[in-house]
Amino acid sequence: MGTTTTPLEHDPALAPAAPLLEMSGISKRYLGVQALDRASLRVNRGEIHALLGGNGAGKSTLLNVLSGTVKPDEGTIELDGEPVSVEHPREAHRLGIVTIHQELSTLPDLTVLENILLGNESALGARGGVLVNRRQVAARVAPLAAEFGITRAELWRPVAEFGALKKRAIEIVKALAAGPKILILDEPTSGLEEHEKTLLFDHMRGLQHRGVALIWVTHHLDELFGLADVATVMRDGRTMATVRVESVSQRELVSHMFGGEAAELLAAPAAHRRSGDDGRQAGPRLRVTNVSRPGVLRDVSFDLYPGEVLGIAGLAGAGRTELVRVLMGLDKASSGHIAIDGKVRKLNHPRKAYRAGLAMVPEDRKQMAVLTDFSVAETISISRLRAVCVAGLLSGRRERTMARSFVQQLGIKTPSSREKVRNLSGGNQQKAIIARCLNTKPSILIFDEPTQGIDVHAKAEVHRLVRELVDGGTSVILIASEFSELISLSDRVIILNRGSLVGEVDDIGRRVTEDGIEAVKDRIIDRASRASK
Amino acid sequence: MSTAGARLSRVLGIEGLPIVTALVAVSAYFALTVPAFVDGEAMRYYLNEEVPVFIITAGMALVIIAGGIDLSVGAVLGLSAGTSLLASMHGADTVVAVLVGVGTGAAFGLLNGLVIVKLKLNDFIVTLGTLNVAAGLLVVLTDHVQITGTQDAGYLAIANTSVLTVTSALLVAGIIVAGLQFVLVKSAFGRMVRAVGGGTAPALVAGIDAGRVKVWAYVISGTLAGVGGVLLASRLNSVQPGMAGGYELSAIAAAVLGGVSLAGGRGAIWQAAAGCLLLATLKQGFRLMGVDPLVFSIIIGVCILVGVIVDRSVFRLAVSLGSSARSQAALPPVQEGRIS
Amino acid sequence: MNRASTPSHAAGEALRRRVLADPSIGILSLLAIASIVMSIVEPTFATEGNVTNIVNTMMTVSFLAIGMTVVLIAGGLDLSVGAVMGLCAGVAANLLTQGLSMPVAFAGALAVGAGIGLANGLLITKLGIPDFIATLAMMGIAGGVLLYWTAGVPILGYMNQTYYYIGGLTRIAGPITFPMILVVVIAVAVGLLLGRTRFGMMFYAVGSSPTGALHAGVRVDRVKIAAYVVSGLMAAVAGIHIAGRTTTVPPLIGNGYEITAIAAAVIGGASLTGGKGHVFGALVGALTLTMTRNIINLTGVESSWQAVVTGLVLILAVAANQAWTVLRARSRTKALAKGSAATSPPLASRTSRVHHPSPTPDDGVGSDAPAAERRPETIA
Amino acid sequence: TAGGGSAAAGGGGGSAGSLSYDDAIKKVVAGREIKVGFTPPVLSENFTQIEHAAWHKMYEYEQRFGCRWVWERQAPVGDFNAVQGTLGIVQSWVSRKFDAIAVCTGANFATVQALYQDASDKGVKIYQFNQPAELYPPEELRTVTNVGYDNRWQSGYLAGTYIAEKLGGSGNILQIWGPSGSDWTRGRKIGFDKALAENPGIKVVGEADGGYVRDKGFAAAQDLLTKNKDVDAIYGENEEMALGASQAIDQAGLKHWDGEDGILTIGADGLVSGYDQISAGKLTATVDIGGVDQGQNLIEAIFATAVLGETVTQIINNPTQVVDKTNVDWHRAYTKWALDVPKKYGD
Ligand SMILES: Nc1ncnc2c1ncn2[C@@H]1O[C@H](COP(=O)(O)OP(=O)(O)OP(=O)(O)O)[C@@H](O)[C@H]1O
Ligand SMILES: Nc1ncnc2c1ncn2[C@@H]1O[C@H](COP(=O)(O)OP(=O)(O)OP(=O)(O)O)[C@@H](O)[C@H]1O
Ligand SMILES: [Mg+2]
Ligand SMILES: [Mg+2]
Repeated sequence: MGTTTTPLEHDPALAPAAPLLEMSGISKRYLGVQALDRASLRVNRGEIHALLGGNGAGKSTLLNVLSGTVKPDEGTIELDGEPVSVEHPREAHRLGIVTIHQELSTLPDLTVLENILLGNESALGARGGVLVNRRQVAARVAPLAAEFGITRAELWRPVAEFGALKKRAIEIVKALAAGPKILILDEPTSGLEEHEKTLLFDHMRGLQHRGVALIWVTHHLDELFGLADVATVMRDGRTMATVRVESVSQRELVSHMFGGEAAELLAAPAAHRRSGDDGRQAGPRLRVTNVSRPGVLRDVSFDLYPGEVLGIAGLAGAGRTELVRVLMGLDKASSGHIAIDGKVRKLNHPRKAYRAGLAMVPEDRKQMAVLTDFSVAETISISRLRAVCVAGLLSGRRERTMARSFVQQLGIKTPSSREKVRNLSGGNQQKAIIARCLNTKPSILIFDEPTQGIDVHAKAEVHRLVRELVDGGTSVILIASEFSELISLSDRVIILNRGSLVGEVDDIGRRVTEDGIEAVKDRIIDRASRASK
Repeated sequence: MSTAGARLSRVLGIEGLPIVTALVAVSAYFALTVPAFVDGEAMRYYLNEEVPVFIITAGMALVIIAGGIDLSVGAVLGLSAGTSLLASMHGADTVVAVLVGVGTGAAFGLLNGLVIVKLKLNDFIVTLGTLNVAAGLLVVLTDHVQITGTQDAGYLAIANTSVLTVTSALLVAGIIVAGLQFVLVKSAFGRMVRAVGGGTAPALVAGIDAGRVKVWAYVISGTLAGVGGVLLASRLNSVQPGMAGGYELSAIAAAVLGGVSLAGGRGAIWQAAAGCLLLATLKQGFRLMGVDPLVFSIIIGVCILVGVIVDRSVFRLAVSLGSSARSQAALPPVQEGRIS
Repeated sequence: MNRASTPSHAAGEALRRRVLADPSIGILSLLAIASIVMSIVEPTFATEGNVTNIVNTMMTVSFLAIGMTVVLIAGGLDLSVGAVMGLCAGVAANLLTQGLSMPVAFAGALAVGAGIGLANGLLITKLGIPDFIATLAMMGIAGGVLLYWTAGVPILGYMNQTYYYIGGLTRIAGPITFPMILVVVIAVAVGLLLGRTRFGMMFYAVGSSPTGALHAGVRVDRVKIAAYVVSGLMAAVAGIHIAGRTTTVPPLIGNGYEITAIAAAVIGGASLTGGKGHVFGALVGALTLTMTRNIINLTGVESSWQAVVTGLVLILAVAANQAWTVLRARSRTKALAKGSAATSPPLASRTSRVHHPSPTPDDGVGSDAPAAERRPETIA
Repeated sequence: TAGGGSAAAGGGGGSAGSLSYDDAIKKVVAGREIKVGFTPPVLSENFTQIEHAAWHKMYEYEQRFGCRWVWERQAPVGDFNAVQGTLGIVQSWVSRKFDAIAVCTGANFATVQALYQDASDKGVKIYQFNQPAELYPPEELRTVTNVGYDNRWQSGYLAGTYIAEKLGGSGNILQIWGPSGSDWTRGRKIGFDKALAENPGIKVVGEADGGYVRDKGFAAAQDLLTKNKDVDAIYGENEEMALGASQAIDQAGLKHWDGEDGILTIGADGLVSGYDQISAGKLTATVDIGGVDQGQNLIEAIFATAVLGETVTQIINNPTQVVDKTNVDWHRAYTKWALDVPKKYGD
């Protein structure tokens, strides 16, 4: 084991004379947080270099230094052996460093084409005159865009009209169109669908063959194998190790990332699954009957029982998010009704949904979940302010005590409960949002892509949490684009296809043990992707 | 990083410190250089004069923190003064006259809130519209002429009673600022205001009735404009068309100077009030120094700029002291403060 | 389907969509209706004389609104335009009275406008002062400088034959005046800049999402500064024009014009949250405000009620834009609902859904950006 | 015709001046300093003329009697609505123990009287100038004196009768008012309406809000002229708006009043810029509200009361006159003389 943890510098095979990129001694401090502590990174030409680490390890910060959006306190960057300074993203572009950022950074009011064009003018040959010939550019971009499901007509539409997934695809197309020397992908697959992921990976390989270096941040360790050549692991702002992927196991990577025994870290509770009809005699906790919403949902009906994890499967755009938005009262159903514990409820506002015992961890964290300028404690308490009131007045002490217990319980990494949530790393933000929902003591908790962007450790914790919750009698609705995750957590899965309910797979636990996970997965994918009549 | 540096950084990072420091420094400067500045009566007078702006600044700060803007407050204040005084002149009971004025303000606040929230119209333009409506109604109500003279001594006493060396109007203003600040930090409503101001979407997802919170913020702002109007009418015992026009800009400037972010979600009522006090103090100080009014607005403009620049530099300093080697502001790379 | 994928069709479609998606269509239809009603009720309304009056009167606001629109698109706000207009009018007039030639005098005014715009931009981007405060302070400073400089006395005696043309008081041919030509030239130039150039795209990018623009390598600060410079220049143009129109420059000449300019820009579809707006809208906004006043005067609304009517028109104007956006979105949702029921391929149905960047339940919250742009189906 | 029985004014009346008289006054003055605050409601040409006229008198007294003037001018900054600013300005001068404060304000009557009362209780003398004091019961005035003119008869009525007279008692007129509904407007309207009542042949066919500024007055007049083809005269409540109306006449290709025919335009203020337009035939007439006399009489009144301890009448009205082509030259010359000051005060 000792050999695999040996840092790059000691492995002659990994240290050719002149790496393409060498970052060394990079430090960056924020108020109260040492985000980077003399971190280093060394990347060769034509290499897919994975950058790994727990949430808040400093991956994004390090890459932001490279892409010119964050100025380091100290440290040097060398490209082709020449020291460079990247003061502005523009310079990064000029040096051929292109980034797909972790947080979506599309420009909503610009068209898809303009988004792709902006900053890529020379690569797309639009430099000619002052006036941009958009049609020419469109013709040039279209084939690549089409690969990622963007039609020609869509190139002319403002990005604001599209969902998160498409925005991600736009960013990928934009980056690929730039013809980069170094491509940085900071969790590019979050929210992507299986086949789009595959497509992206193919492109990554293609770029690699053309000698482009790729730096790739991911929390899906299983994706690394067969794709990445080298992995650098970060922890607490420091570079812990650089290893060859082929000579390392997931388990070892995890222990680099978190220090300690991977087995312990990832120990999932024995999955106690419900099978058949336990708990059903009490009747459904939630009954959704013929819910429709024009253009989005058609006659969706299903039940949710106490202590059950109900997975909703579907391809992107199948209407999963829309369905839970209707449940939460964020959108209005045009027909149908929703009953909770046998009583029909008019859930026309999230406030009512919360009152009825629902809570939701939304899909788009930045847009829909993180409250600007709210501290961790304030975020956790906001949905249930009554609990932190003394004589009708908010009590900061009570609030922080409560917050601290959640911080501990969920392992939220934050300097204090007074820290602003937006300063936390993505995964820790997600945990804070989950804590906010848990704090309302919901009887039905909806997770829309709950493990998006969170590290393996946290993911294991979220999974554990879900199990604990259902064991405690809470019902969970789970949306996860990753079908293996969905299957491993759900007791039952319903399948949406273009707004209609097209199938249900119950008693997943039994089926998985009997037929194997792949078979179940195939069955669900088949239903989910079949074109409806 | 030295702990002393860290401590200093923490102190410098305290919210509201810059505005208080500025207020203290400016007051001290005037107190030392302009003898008339410390004259109790002069001070009472200028503070009293500032009461209406002071009150609407509090409401304005609340609306801005809730992510809105209310341009109508000045005109609504004037109109409320008019309705209230007219009611009193026509023999309405003191309480009724007060209620008429405050009610006028509340009604406009409700109108603003409902139109903005229910019809989803742009807040800036809607309140600009109601500004014109209120100002126009005051002209109609007064028929172009200054109205004056209620016989109700009780009504006149509202703003002019002396309570422990300060006037009742000032006292009311102080109570309003303190009360609203208390509401902002200690009540669930206040917390929701901050949440909604930070962003409607996450607030909704967190189960907050963002629409209602916003409507209430406008209602409070309108109501306070009504209160300000009654106090003004009671103090002056007369109302004229065009009264209180332009107060809204002073209120916004004061709020922003006090650190309330126009992007919403951030700031405090007391800081906005301190901003208001700072502007008033500058005005009074320069007035007492006999500064040529022609350069007056130039000086005030420069003071505002210098104030904000110093504020930012202090913040930067705080950040850099907290950082290890090279100073590096944690300010976002791009200013995103905009009118929301 | 096949046709939809030919580029020229796509571009044509894009144009059609853009035009239809434009909220100022809403207010334009309202103006059209008002014009028809007015020409029936008040025969003098539709006369050539009245129409030229309206057009000539809207020029000052048009110049300012174009500049304001650029600033709003870039996510800023400029409260100083009125005062800067006054100051530049003063500079131009004063330099002329000093005996300088017109090009020199106008260059002086433009330099002052651009300089103040530059100062605004630097204060906002480099020193991080909120735009509202920086430009409010600049409004006080520019207004104060003119007042101090003139000591309250209007500047006179600078008019000459050419200036009568520039002020639009002497016509060039038929009803055409120089400012009309100038406004068209500027509108086309700025329109092209915004809509067709890389640089113009950056304004929208910066206003749309400063972080996103930064990531795309845009030098956000410079773009913002450029926007304020454009606004300062337009204020100077407005100042040069108004000095010619009023033939004297009283020191308070620019008072209140900033709000008018913002109102015009917003009525024309610009958003105070940035990223939206266009020059054509600015002109529509200026026309709306000017026509309102004209109609008030022609119909003889009692002067006491004029402010009330103006206020209601403002609200009506944004409501009309909003209604247009909502109607359009609704019709699109309906079409989509039908489409998905029919035999559209999975990909098409997936991508053509209307997505909502923010949730707004039925009692939702309005905000700066016309909310219907985000959530079309909620106004019931 | 300078306002009532001031000894100093009387003394000044004799052009030679009696040396012994001046010496006697000098003894009283004893080189003392007189602190005067001067606050107009807004900075404008009109008030600049008044202020400059005051400086003439101050300079004269300085030379003759050896008094030293400390002059401070402050005005509420902003538009016509910033009237409440006056209160703070006056109060600050009261705290600084000025000898005399000269006020013209749009702030409301009752409030300023309370303030004046407070000032005089503290020994600070208050004078109003250019203020429509005629609209209020004289016993409620808390000033030493009011130097001005009667807006009703000396402005509104004059303008109205001038129009009626020139039009031969019948014709259609337009009115362009300011938005404020200030006391000046009120007073002028009373007088103008009286003139209309006396001349039933004059019909008001349109009125609009011209915002007291030229471009808005211009646009308003244009609109009104579009609608009403048959207009004989336009009344602008202030001169700027009347000048805007005159431009609208040019734009509409209509004819200015030539003594018999065309559209008559009349404003009120008496500004040099207006006189120039009268000479040029663009503006028919204006009411000279006697700004120069007001400025001089103000100083006379201050000197007589604050220095010599005399009393003056409560209302000192100055002569006003409708100025048209026939008499514009001497009015302009008089005003220009006032503007050309021998010494500036207050810098
Ligand atoms: N602007 C900021 N202000 C304050 N702290 C910050 C800021 N940006 C990042 N941090 C802190 O720096 C640390 C590193 O964050 P970074 O985003 O680089 O983590 P990461 O490795 O990308 O995590 P994740 O996997 O969750 O994306 C975290 O503790 C985070 O809270
Ligand atoms: N910025 C956003 N704000 C609000 N809602 C969004 C945003 N982006 C996407 N959504 C919503 O989230 C979903 C994201 O759409 P996407 O195309 O990524 O499909 P998905 O979420 O994978 O599919 P499904 O609709 O089945 O959940 C959309 O349904 C859309 O309504
Ligand atoms: Mg990250
Ligand atoms: Mg989804």
